[in-house]
Amino acid sequence: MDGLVFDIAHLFAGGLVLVSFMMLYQDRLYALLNIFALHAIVLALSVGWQAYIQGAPHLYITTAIALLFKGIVIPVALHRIIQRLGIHREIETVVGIGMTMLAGIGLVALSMVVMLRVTADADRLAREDVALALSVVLLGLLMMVTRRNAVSQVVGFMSLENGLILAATGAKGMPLVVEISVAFSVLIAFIVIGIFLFRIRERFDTVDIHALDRFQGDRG
Amino acid sequence: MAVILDFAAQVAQMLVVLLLAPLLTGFVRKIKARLLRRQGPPLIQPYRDLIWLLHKEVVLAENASWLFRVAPYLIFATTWVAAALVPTFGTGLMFSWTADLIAITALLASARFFLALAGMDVGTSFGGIGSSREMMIASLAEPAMMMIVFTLALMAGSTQLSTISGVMLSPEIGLRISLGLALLALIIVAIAENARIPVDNPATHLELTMVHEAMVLEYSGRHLAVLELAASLKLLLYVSLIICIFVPWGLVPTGAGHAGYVIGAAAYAAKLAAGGLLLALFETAIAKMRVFRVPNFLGAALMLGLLGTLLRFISRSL
Amino acid sequence: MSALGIDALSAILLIPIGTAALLALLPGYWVTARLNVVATLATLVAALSLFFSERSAPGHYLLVDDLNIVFVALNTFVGFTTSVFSASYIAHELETGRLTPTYLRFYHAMYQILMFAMNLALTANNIGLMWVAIELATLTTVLMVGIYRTHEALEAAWKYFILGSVGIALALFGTILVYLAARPVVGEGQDAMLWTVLIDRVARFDPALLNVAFVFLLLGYGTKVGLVPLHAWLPDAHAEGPTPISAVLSGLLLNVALYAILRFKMLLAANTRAIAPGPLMVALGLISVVFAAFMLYRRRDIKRMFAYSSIEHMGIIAFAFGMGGPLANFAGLLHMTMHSLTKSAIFFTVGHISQVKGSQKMADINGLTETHPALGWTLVVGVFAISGLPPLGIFMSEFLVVSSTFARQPLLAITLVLGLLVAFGALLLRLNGLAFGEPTGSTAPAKASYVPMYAHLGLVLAAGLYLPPPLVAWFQHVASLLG
Amino acid sequence: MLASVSLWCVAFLLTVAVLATAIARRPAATPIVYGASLAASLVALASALGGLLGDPASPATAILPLGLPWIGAHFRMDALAAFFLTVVNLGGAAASLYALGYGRHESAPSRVLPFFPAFLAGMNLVVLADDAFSFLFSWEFMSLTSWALVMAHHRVADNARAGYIYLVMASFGTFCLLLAFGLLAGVDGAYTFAAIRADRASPVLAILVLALALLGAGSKAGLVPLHVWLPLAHPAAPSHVSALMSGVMTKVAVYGFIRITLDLLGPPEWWWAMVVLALGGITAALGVLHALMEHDLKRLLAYHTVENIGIIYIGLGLALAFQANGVAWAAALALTAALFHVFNHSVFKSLLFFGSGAVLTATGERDMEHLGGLIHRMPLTTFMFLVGCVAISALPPLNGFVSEWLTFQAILQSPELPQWGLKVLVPAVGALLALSAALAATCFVKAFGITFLGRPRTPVAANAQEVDRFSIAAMSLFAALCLLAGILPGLVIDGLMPVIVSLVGERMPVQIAVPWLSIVPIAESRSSYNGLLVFVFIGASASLAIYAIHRVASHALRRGPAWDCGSPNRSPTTQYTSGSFAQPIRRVFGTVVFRAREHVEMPPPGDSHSARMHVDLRDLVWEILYAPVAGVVTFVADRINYLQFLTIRRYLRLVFLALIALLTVLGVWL
Repeated sequence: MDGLVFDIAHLFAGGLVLVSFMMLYQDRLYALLNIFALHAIVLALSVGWQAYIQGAPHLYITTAIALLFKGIVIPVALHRIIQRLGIHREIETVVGIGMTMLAGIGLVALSMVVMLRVTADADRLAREDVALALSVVLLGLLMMVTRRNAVSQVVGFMSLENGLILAATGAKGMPLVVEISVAFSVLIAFIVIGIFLFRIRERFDTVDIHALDRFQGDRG
Repeated sequence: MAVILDFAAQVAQMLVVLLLAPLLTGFVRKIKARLLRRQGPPLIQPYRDLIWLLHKEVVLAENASWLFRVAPYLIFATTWVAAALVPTFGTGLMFSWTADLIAITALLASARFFLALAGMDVGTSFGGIGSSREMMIASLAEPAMMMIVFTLALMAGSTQLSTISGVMLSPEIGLRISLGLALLALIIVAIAENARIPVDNPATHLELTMVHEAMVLEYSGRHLAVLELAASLKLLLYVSLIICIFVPWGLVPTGAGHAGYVIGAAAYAAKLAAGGLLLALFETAIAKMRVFRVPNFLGAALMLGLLGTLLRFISRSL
Repeated sequence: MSALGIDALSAILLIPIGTAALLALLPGYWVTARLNVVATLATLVAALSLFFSERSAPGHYLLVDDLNIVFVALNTFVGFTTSVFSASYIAHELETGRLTPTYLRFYHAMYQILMFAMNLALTANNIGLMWVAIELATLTTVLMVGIYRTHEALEAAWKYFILGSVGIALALFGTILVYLAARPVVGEGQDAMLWTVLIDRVARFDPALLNVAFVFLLLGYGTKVGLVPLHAWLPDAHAEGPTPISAVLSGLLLNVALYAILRFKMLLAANTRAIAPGPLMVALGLISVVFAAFMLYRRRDIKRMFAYSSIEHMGIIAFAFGMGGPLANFAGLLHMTMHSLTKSAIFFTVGHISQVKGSQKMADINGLTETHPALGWTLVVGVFAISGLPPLGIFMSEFLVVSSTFARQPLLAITLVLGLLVAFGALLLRLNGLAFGEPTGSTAPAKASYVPMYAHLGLVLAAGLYLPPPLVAWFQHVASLLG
Repeated sequence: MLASVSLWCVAFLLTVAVLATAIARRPAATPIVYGASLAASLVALASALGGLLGDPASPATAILPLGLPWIGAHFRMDALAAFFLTVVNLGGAAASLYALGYGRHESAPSRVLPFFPAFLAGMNLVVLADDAFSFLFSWEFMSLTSWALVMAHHRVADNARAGYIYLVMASFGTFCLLLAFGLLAGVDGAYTFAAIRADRASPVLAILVLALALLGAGSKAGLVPLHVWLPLAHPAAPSHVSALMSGVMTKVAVYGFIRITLDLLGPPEWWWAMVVLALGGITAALGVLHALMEHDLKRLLAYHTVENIGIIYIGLGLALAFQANGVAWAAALALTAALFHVFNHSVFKSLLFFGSGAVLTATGERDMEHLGGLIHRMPLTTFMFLVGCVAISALPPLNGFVSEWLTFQAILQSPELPQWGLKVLVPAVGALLALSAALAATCFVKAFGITFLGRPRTPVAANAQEVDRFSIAAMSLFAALCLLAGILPGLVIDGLMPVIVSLVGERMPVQIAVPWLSIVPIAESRSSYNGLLVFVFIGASASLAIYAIHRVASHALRRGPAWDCGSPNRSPTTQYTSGSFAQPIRRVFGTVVFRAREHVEMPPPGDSHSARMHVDLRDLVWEILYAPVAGVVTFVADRINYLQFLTIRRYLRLVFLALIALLTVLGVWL
């Protein structure tokens, strides 16, 4: 039983890392959104599985949030935004996709080294889970810093957050997980609304491209 | 008894320097003239000049202040006090401990300080030239003098002139390099301080070359007389200083009898004459320097003095 | 008496949240501004009563102990004085039309929610709850920073929001790791996230896991503290938001985040096998001090300059706590208190100055001691206080930090001193222009509320001269807790 | 008891300062504040004299529950403190008296009155402090209040710059002392001086402490190369404050240095003396050369402060050298010389600043090139200033000569020292000392001659009026002190002995017992000096000369135009100026020390414009030490400033990199 439980959890967590890599690889916005939806669904599966094996029914709420909110609502909303704002569909990257992928592999290796060495005492499930979650978090951050496009940066942030949820649910018996996932959802909603409200066409970097020229704080 | 004798010696010394000073000046002038195959003024001409000046009226510049009128007396008084403390014929001066060699140097500096101020009082350009150059010369000559004092003081273990000449008289002092350096430096300083050639020309009134004469340009009558006397006193003082330090033989020690004083006085007169002769010879043989070469000349004195001091610091036997 | 303790504790949370609801509903400036002041005063009274009431046993969610009571008292006090300042400041903003009545209502409600969030973060016994509270505080301040709706304000808010969110995410990961470290020892569930439990049993936690957790927590909460290189949001957020919020940010929110770091540092310090958390804090602190010191030179906006000064001082505080030991910890606590009081006083002054001169650009402000002697001299005193000159309080803390460090780590102390000196040079250079010289700009008399500034600077002055023994004993006790 | 009297005076002064803030704008405030300061200073002076004359074995102490809470504020008035308190309060009393008159002309009394008593209080506290915290607290408080006074006339751009450089340098000094005390106090924070004395520092630490003390106290005292702020800040303040800063505050800095090196640090090493002596010699020479190039009267005086600090440090260096070699009697001589000079300088420098303040009041000018002929308009001020000039030029029979004479005597004892380094250095320093004394005389001939003598160069100088009686009284007081200390130096030396004994454990011979009131540093056969007799002799012979000449000579006196070699020019611009007076010296020294270059612009033939001469002087200390520091700060500030203007993504990258770096460290190293 234990072996199977572990393997399935491992499968989902590993799947999440894989999907993160797929996102890094993507250079088209719509495809990126679709893959993010996939990311959310894999997360939902993983959380659901954890809810099942830990016997923690409240985790199903998190599952539901992941599935509905991140898997459906957010991608759809972002689709709309892309259409409404008419922003580029090509993703501008700072460094080449290949280099990004290499860096990503390095990050995964780093998180494995760090987490597997340090969590020798923890139970195997949590250990692998946390290591993979850290990979997802770091990959999300990597995406944020290598993408110039606002929407793809938001996607990066959300995948980072998915990694956090993975870690939180993997930590067996952790309280407040649901509250935290709700809080994060609020945060993400804010960001998405922000992008929409402030009409961030191209970049995360600035509210308005015209403003970028005019204002850079303390200049002039 | 000894105290009275010392006191008498002190008073005698003060009078002697005062009376001898113009004579020395006259003597040097006479010798210089003779060396140039001129007849020259009589030896007592400086005395006549003084008396003549005393009877002239004072023409004071409209702008002159009280300082201008007080300065001659102050200059004279400080120079006289300094001269009174340098042993001439005897070491047993009653008040020799009042001021040591450093203080004597400083007294002369006071005199110069007021002279330079007096030069600036009327507000003429020549007065300024004189004061400015005089202070430039002094600012090098004084440290040189101080270094000489150091050398001597380190040799004698004292800055008291009477002790120094006493030590110089004693047999254990042989020929020392540092002494030679000090002598050379002292001669340079003395020439500069007394406004002699090659630093300054006491006989000239050529505007751009004069130093001392430029400062006293506005003085006349009795004020000028006092200043002239002070200048003569200063010359005598320096010659006496060189004599009492480097040729102390014949100096009367403390507590000697009357006979000693006679011998001392005679020796002093002889040495003074020799000094005046040498000075005249030197002045005749050499040309006046450009003002801005003077610092090099004095700098040499400073370096010699410093070298002498360093040698004394490093070794007792040099 | 224990009932009172509970009451006081819940009061400092319930009063702000209740008032927030009320303020969101009430219209009009006069009533709301005063209600805001009264509510913060009531919160302050409740917080002070914590000192005198017997403490109840820590609950699952809330906790009052020697450490956080200092922070709570400071928090509510500055919250109160800022609300007084805010009343006169906002009145002016309404007059000039920078704020509309709708936004005013929003502003007041948010102010109380911020107070609630900060008090909650400070009194939370649960590390998860604390995280939620700090996130809430971040969100409210983001909204307040952007309240002027100018491009600059929105961009500053946006920057703050994004960087803050990433920081918050990192902190959450660290929190999860702490839970993971605690779970094998404490067991599953609530207990593994309670301070009171954690600190008791931390000695048996997996040290390696704690190390990784601390890295995340330091970077996560460090973002909120404004430690370099995580500081980027701080200057703009201070410069573009309403000045009362700048005062609260610098004076309080940074402290709250620092409090979180301190708590985790205590955990690590209590586990002998974990890495010493000190060197990390010292390094970040020193980098912050030196970096901020140099950044001060090229500042043109008066509020942004003092924001950088906050980074510098947070660096000093982090440095002091990182050095550890009774003297440095004492100094750190003292410095934190003094910095809160001084920096908020400076922002009060600066707020009035920029209102009266109609500009935040330092080039537009000259000769204040001539045109507005009260404001000008208050600014002078404030800058001297923040630069650590006697007779003001920061002198003592800097004295203790530097002198106690030099005997242990000379190079660190020298670096710190150089940073302080460079920073002082910059502040004084600007002060020369601001307070002295030929006056420029408006000479209209300022309608300022001087009481908050004078109260703060008076306290700072008093602390520089004389620290009352009970306070000292308290600080020393807390310093010893911090290890 | 005495300590508490002094502390009460300090408390009173602080109260006056607070009150002054409230009443500063009223006309009555000036007499009230300065009157109160005068009273407090006098009481404190009496208390300090009591401490100096009292039992040295049981110094007065007091502990207040202020400052560092677990230590409290310790205060103690031992002999050293009592001596410096005397200097401080004497200067304070005279400055207050002077300001009773001078302060009436102040244009911004509200910027002076509150800070003046606070400044006095700060200086008193530094000297009284007996623990590191109180010491530094008061030290920095003193800097701060004096800074405020420097900024009194802040609209003058130069003053603002002066204030800036001053306070930054002061902070630098305080930090250095802070580090020094950090070392002395150790990890446990034993900050009381008693604890520091009990726990002697190890040799390695002692080196660091000495270096830091030199930097810290030296920057306040104006030791080259830390002097740059001094000639800017001292003249910028109102003149009575300039007098206090130059005459007294620099002495407080000297006190700090003595306290650390001779009291707290334990037995000195011989090579410390090398450093101190070399710095002292360079300071003395460079200070006076700078002064010679100056034509701003107050700045000239400020540069002379630098010079005199050099002389004091030479004395201190000699004392350290002798002390390190166990020649305690010679150390006593050297230290006496230094402390005597401390006293003298405080007196005559205050006097000179008072005089320059009087000139400023009368004419509104500090630039000597715009003055001249004041001797006719302000005879009393002129006379007092002349006394100060003679005193500072180290001419007998005034006090400046005595302390320099003692320093020379101490130098002459140094062949006793065994170390070769000292053997070579001491004569060189002696030469520098002699050189600076001679140059000082030159400089004051210039200062006095250009300012007071000659013909007025501007209408303001021609129409100057003598100043009020308070100013005259303060100046007369110090002029009298210059004379008294000059002719009765034995009394001062004997008064200093408790201090000397407490620091080096040996004393100079009792001077009061020497016949005729001479002073005899070691033995009469070696050296002696009698200021009284010199004074009497000069007076007597001058009177004699005047008497004799009036008996025999013509009394006729006629006023006429100046002779000037027959070509008098009535224009006052034909007079020598400050610049032309200094030209020979500039030629001799300036080409090396200041890289002085003269450029003459001759108009082409036929052009009727006048020729112009420019002199370029460069301050090499500034260019070599300070400009690069400022350059580095500017460079770094410019370079890292781009970090303010990054995009959010780049900021995130910083966060990301920090995270990766820390994780890598954890993963790889731990």
